[in-house]
Amino acid sequence: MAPPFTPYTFIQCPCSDSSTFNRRSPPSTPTTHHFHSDNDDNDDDDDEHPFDPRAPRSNYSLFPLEYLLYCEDCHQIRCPRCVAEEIVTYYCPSCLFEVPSSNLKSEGNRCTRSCFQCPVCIGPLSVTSLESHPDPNLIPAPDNTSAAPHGGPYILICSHCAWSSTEVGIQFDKPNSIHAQLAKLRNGGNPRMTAKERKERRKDLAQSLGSSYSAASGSGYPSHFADELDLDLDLETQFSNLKLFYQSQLANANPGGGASGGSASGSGGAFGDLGFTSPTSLSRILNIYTSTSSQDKKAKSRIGTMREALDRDEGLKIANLDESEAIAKLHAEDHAGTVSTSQLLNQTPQLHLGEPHLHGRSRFASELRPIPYLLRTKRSKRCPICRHIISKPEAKVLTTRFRIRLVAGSYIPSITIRPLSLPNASTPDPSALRPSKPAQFVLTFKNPIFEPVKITLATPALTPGRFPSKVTVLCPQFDIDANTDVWDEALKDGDKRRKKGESMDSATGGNNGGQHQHQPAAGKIWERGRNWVSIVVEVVPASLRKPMPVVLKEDEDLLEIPMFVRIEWETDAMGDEVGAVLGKDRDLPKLKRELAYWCVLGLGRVSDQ
Amino acid sequence: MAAATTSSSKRHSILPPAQSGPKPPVQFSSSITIADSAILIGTHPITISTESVIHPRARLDSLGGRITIGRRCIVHERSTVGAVGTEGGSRSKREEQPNGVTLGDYVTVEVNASIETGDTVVGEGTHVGVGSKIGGGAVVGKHCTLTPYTVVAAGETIPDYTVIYSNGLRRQDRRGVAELRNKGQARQIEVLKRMIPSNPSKFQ
Amino acid sequence: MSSSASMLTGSAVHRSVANIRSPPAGGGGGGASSSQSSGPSTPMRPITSTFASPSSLRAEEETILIEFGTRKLLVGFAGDAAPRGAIWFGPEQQRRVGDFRAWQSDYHPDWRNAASGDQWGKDYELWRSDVRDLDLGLVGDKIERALRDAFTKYLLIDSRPRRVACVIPSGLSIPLLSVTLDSLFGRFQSPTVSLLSPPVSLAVGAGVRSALVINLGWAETVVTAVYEFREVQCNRSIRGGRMLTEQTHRFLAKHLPQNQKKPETEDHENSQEYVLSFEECEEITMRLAWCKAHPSSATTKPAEGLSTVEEHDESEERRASPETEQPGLATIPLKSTSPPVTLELPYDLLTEPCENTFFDSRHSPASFDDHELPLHLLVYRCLLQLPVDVRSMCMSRIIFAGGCANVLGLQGRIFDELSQILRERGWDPVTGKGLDKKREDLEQMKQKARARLASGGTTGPTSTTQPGAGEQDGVWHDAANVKPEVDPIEEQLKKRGDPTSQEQGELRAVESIGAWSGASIISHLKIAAVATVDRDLWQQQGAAGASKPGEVDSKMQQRQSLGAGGFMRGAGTGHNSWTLGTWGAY
Amino acid sequence: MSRRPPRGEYIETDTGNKVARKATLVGTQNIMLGGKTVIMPEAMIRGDLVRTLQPSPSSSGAPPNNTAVAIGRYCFLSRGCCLRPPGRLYKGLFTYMPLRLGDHVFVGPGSVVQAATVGNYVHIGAKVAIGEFAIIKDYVRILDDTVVPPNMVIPSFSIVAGQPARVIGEVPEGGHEAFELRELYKTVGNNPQPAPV
Repeated sequence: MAPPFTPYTFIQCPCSDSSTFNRRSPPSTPTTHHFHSDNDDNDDDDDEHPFDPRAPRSNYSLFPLEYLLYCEDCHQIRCPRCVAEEIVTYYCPSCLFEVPSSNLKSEGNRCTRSCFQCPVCIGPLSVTSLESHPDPNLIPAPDNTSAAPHGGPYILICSHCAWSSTEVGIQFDKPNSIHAQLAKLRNGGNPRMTAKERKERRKDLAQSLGSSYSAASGSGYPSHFADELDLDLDLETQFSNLKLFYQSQLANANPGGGASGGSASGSGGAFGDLGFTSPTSLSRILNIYTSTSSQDKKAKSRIGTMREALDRDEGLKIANLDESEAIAKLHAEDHAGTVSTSQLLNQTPQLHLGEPHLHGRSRFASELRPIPYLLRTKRSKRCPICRHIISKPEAKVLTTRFRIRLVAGSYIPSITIRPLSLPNASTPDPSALRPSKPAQFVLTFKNPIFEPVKITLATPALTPGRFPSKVTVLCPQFDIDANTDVWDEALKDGDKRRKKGESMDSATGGNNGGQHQHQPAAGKIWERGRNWVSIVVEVVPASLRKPMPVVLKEDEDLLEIPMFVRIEWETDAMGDEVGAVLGKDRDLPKLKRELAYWCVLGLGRVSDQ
Repeated sequence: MAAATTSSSKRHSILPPAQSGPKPPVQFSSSITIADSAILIGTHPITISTESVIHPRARLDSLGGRITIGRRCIVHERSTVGAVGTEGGSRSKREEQPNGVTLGDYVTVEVNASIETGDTVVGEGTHVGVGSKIGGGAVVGKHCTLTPYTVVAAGETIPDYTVIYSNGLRRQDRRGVAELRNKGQARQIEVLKRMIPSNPSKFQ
Repeated sequence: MSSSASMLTGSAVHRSVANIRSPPAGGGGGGASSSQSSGPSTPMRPITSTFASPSSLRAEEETILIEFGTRKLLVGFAGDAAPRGAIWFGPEQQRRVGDFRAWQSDYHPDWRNAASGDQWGKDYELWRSDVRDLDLGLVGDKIERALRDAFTKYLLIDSRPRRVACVIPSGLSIPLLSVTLDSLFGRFQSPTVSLLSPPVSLAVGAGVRSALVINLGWAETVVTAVYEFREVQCNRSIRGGRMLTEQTHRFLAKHLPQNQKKPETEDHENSQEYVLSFEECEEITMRLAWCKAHPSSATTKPAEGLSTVEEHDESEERRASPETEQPGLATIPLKSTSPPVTLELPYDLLTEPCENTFFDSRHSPASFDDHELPLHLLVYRCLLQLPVDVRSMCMSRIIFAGGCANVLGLQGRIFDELSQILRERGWDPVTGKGLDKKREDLEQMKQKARARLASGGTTGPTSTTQPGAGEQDGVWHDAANVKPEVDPIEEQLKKRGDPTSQEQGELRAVESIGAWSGASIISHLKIAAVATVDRDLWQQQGAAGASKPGEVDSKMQQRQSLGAGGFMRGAGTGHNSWTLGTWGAY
Repeated sequence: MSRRPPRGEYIETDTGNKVARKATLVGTQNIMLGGKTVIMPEAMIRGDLVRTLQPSPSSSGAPPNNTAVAIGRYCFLSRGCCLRPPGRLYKGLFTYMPLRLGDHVFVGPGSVVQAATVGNYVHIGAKVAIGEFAIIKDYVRILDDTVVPPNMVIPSFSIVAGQPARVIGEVPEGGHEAFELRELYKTVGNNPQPAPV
């Protein structure tokens, strides 16, 4: 199922386990009634159990190192979930034009130039003249070769799946500002009236028909002209009609005028006592009859302020339940003519605002609309606690520089994993672990910071899950030298052993002679370099078929070790505020720093012999 | 900036020798363009018709049967026409003159594409995308478009004007641009004629 | 007041812009110009301060509207006509960050192993109403990630706190509700969250104050009677989208070549082990499932006294045509089977899943439990349990909503089935004995009704002489006549000389712009929500702090509600009581 | 290669390029290498497909017009990949246009690149097809088996996959260093060094 396996490391952001951000963590064992009990058993669920990388929730709290940032002031890891983001720039990912945020308000979240995606295959669409053909792949349909020789008309075509806007009957007069043109075009090419146009049209119609119009529209008999109007009453128009209607209702509810505060209070009541109703009680209704209690006086007066929409201008639309045409079409078009789920997903409701009867849905390929590119953003990130900026890109769309970029990778050690293959022992495919056959891996910790760090590792003896494998970290505690400049590596190499003697006496054994000859041993470091140390982890994979063969869930054959990493180091008080506060006395005391987190080591897949 | 290799500027390319095989009998139209680094091997005849272009390192293999290439086809580098199929879709083994692969006119076989042998037919104007694979005995219709890395199973039949996209999805090409595409192909061939030093004699 | 004030300052920043665009919400006349000026694809939205400012207060002017469904979230800005984007829940959404395996061409999700028992398709749901085996924390994580995606991808907003309005299923249990609120308050720091119920939003979205909302949802179908913007009655049936998809699977499995030989008694066995992936079944359902027209509707046409039948008669003939003339074959390509196959089935067969799911005509009406009533019975029962005048209002304001409303012909079918029942039984819960006696009474009522009718009372255009219709007319006009005396609202409206709505007593379906859009109007106009929860209160007290709806005294409740209008700051000071509205009642 | 003993598997030029003898370079005079670039065996570059229609004088800044393929520094062309200039009909005539690669561009095995420009720090996976005239900006990661359709524009910091390609994610802040190819450069050649820890 998976390609040749490459070991990996995921880190759990500390923000996720404890309920940070004064978030009452949700009850983990459900009860419909008593809540406090929920919180209790929830807490121990969060804290006391060892971290299980395979628990579904873990997928939400684990990140590769690259995704993590670091707050220098809080000395804490920050993950995408716990940083506070601010948008620096909006731009279109296709034309790479920057979009001012004011346009965003008025024109929405998509590119309003000519950047579209294919509704069929999501590939990019390009504007092509029906006459000249810039690219053999992109030759448009010559269905009207008699068109103007100079350029137009223009169409959108997909260079991947060969979809062309002619398939939904759409052509353009100009090669530019397609978005604006498309807004005025309905599939099939009929003009699509703007809200205003529609309004006026209905007005005259209503006048010409006089009062009978509204009556008819209100009644159950949709008369002929009503039908024809219905065709035009698309979602957007109905929405704006409704909104206007309610606004007017609110307005004459309180003659004070349209002051938002006033209308809010006036209208607030209109729905205000909804809070009292429980769906099943009819008492409310009865109360209306015998208007006794105080709230019903209020209710009367307030509810009185709203009436019901009566005609199309007010947003009332009689549903047309007759879908026989659609059904006939379905039979004609068959599976191929219908829209797939993924295509439907990309057709967001907005695209169909103007399409009557679709009401946001689309079913047939002929109803697909080209998809304007969603805008993209550049965002800066802050520490949620101290509000310091921890990442800030430059605003210009085309520059890739960052003003600030505090990535966790330059503060916490990186962990790389490789299967340990002793020169004599020939392991055919180290990534394939055999059940109950011990395998050894070399973990290399690389220290990015300029102080030496002390690392303490802890792993459960058995991995959690249905198939517990044995895990032994041969050297759970060690120091790593500082990340000094390269050129004095040589000197350091000399005094390294002396310096780290006390805790590393065993490690010396690990270093004399060619490292690859010696066997891994408990308490021994495997290898060490300027700012890195590698140790050995031994695992005994569990058998996937005990007691009996079972259906494996996805990745259950994956051997993942949860590992708790604690890093301790010392910095001098100067240079960061927090330190200055603590160590006021002048003799620059060394400050102890500590960072601890869970991480997950993916070692390999256990073969199901 | 420096030229890739100072010395190789005399030899205008670095072309390591390609593995060779039996030299097949060929029938070339006088107007074809075939790079001398193209690879033609096999025992059955290879026919290339008017104005077709065979790019360097393109591989025509007639071991499985005769290779017929229509007019104004373009066979790009690294592509294989007549590859010996993994699934033995060759239904005409018994015949002494079996058909390996037949390309109609205006067929384009893109880079790294491979068309397996065994009476495989690719219709006129069809575009076989980069890295695509057409199984032996498959019949691809006219003016089809196989997007990159499309796989057509052995023995499968693809109707005319089919577009195979997004890893196997299919739809009809309603642009009706067949002849325009062919025109474009002709233009491209004019240019390639000038660029690719043709050396038919090497194979005759 | 505070919010409207900050709103002014907000728009004062770019006064010029404010003029062309939406006014401070609630402003009466301004709305007109704005709705005109706003282009087709650019619905209007309250003006907000520039994004560039780091001030966290400014961002609140913009209310985010979220509709929670079992399968997806609809997310957008209050005041827009449609949501900005929809986030569907699925297994891919539950992967670790940076896990892109799904995009490798050699990756094939082994749904077979994942889909054991009712796990099939479970990954595609946010929650299940049965919370016993539900990891609520996981639900919270799903919600959070979905919202984060939506905000980044569709709303293009940053993580400054914003006011949020939620459309949340009325029946949602408190644990699920509180998980939702936890995410909104905890992870997104929203100052206030207002809760709206779908039926009311749908009613508002249809421009009516009372309605019978038939929500053909995923987990279940909910029929809710809304009267004067209140949910007064609510019936549920598990016959929804999930069941439909299951039925589709059963149907397809039955027709797979390998299963052809076996006898017809497959249904049990099929429901156990799945031979098709959930995606595929859902896809087929969405693309090809349709619903036959009501069998009798074509024949009984002449006898019908129902006004709305008109639309339907000709529809019947037309609807009948495609099946009768050419029983076309549907080609159904299936990939998740091994090996892939392409089924060719007559279209008529494709109605089978729909039939079994929603109508289940195979069994007698008596044989159903309450939670699994076929839809037409469900709707009928709901109406039956309503008081007469409420019923007469609701039945002529039927709103279809929910994903399954897209199944071609389903709405019409339910409607016809319903009218059929009425034709046969009227509003008589009892069937069989004593019916004749009843008849007479109704007959007399009908006479009276006529009399009043003649005197120019309010009436729908149908007063036919068919006995069948007579029954209903009797009941309805009776209701219609009681009404004016008892309904203060109508009175008041009359006093104000407003035209009152005359539509009642006849089956009629109205089109709603949908729950999300309806809610968008509600919260954009600052009409108060069903309940508004303040962040501090919630985080101090949690759901336990909420009073039962009735216990809140009206004044306090009023101010609470107005929180949505901007008074929350003042009101949200600790010890006063607040409510979760209808949700608290569960 | 004249200067070096013909032993080595690679030709190492004075600008530090390492070109495998088994690589296929057609029309080398039109291929510009920025230096420190690795071309693995069986990689292929079509330098012979030069642009025929010369640009209008207005379009300036282009290196000598006969350049067909320009490659920056520290690029890495894996086995079996193929770079070829994109071609198109322009005003009814067919012409090829130059293909430009920036610095630190990794092209995975078996991939075919016909883009117009590929920026700096771009990782192209294995068996990727990049359609004609695609424009790929800096810091872009293209996963294996991706099909980038012709004319597609991929903005910076995009993670791209699918057939056809779409942006499926953003390169995280901490992911920039991973695009560096200096170390990889050292690990190949006639006397390769082992990868550092």
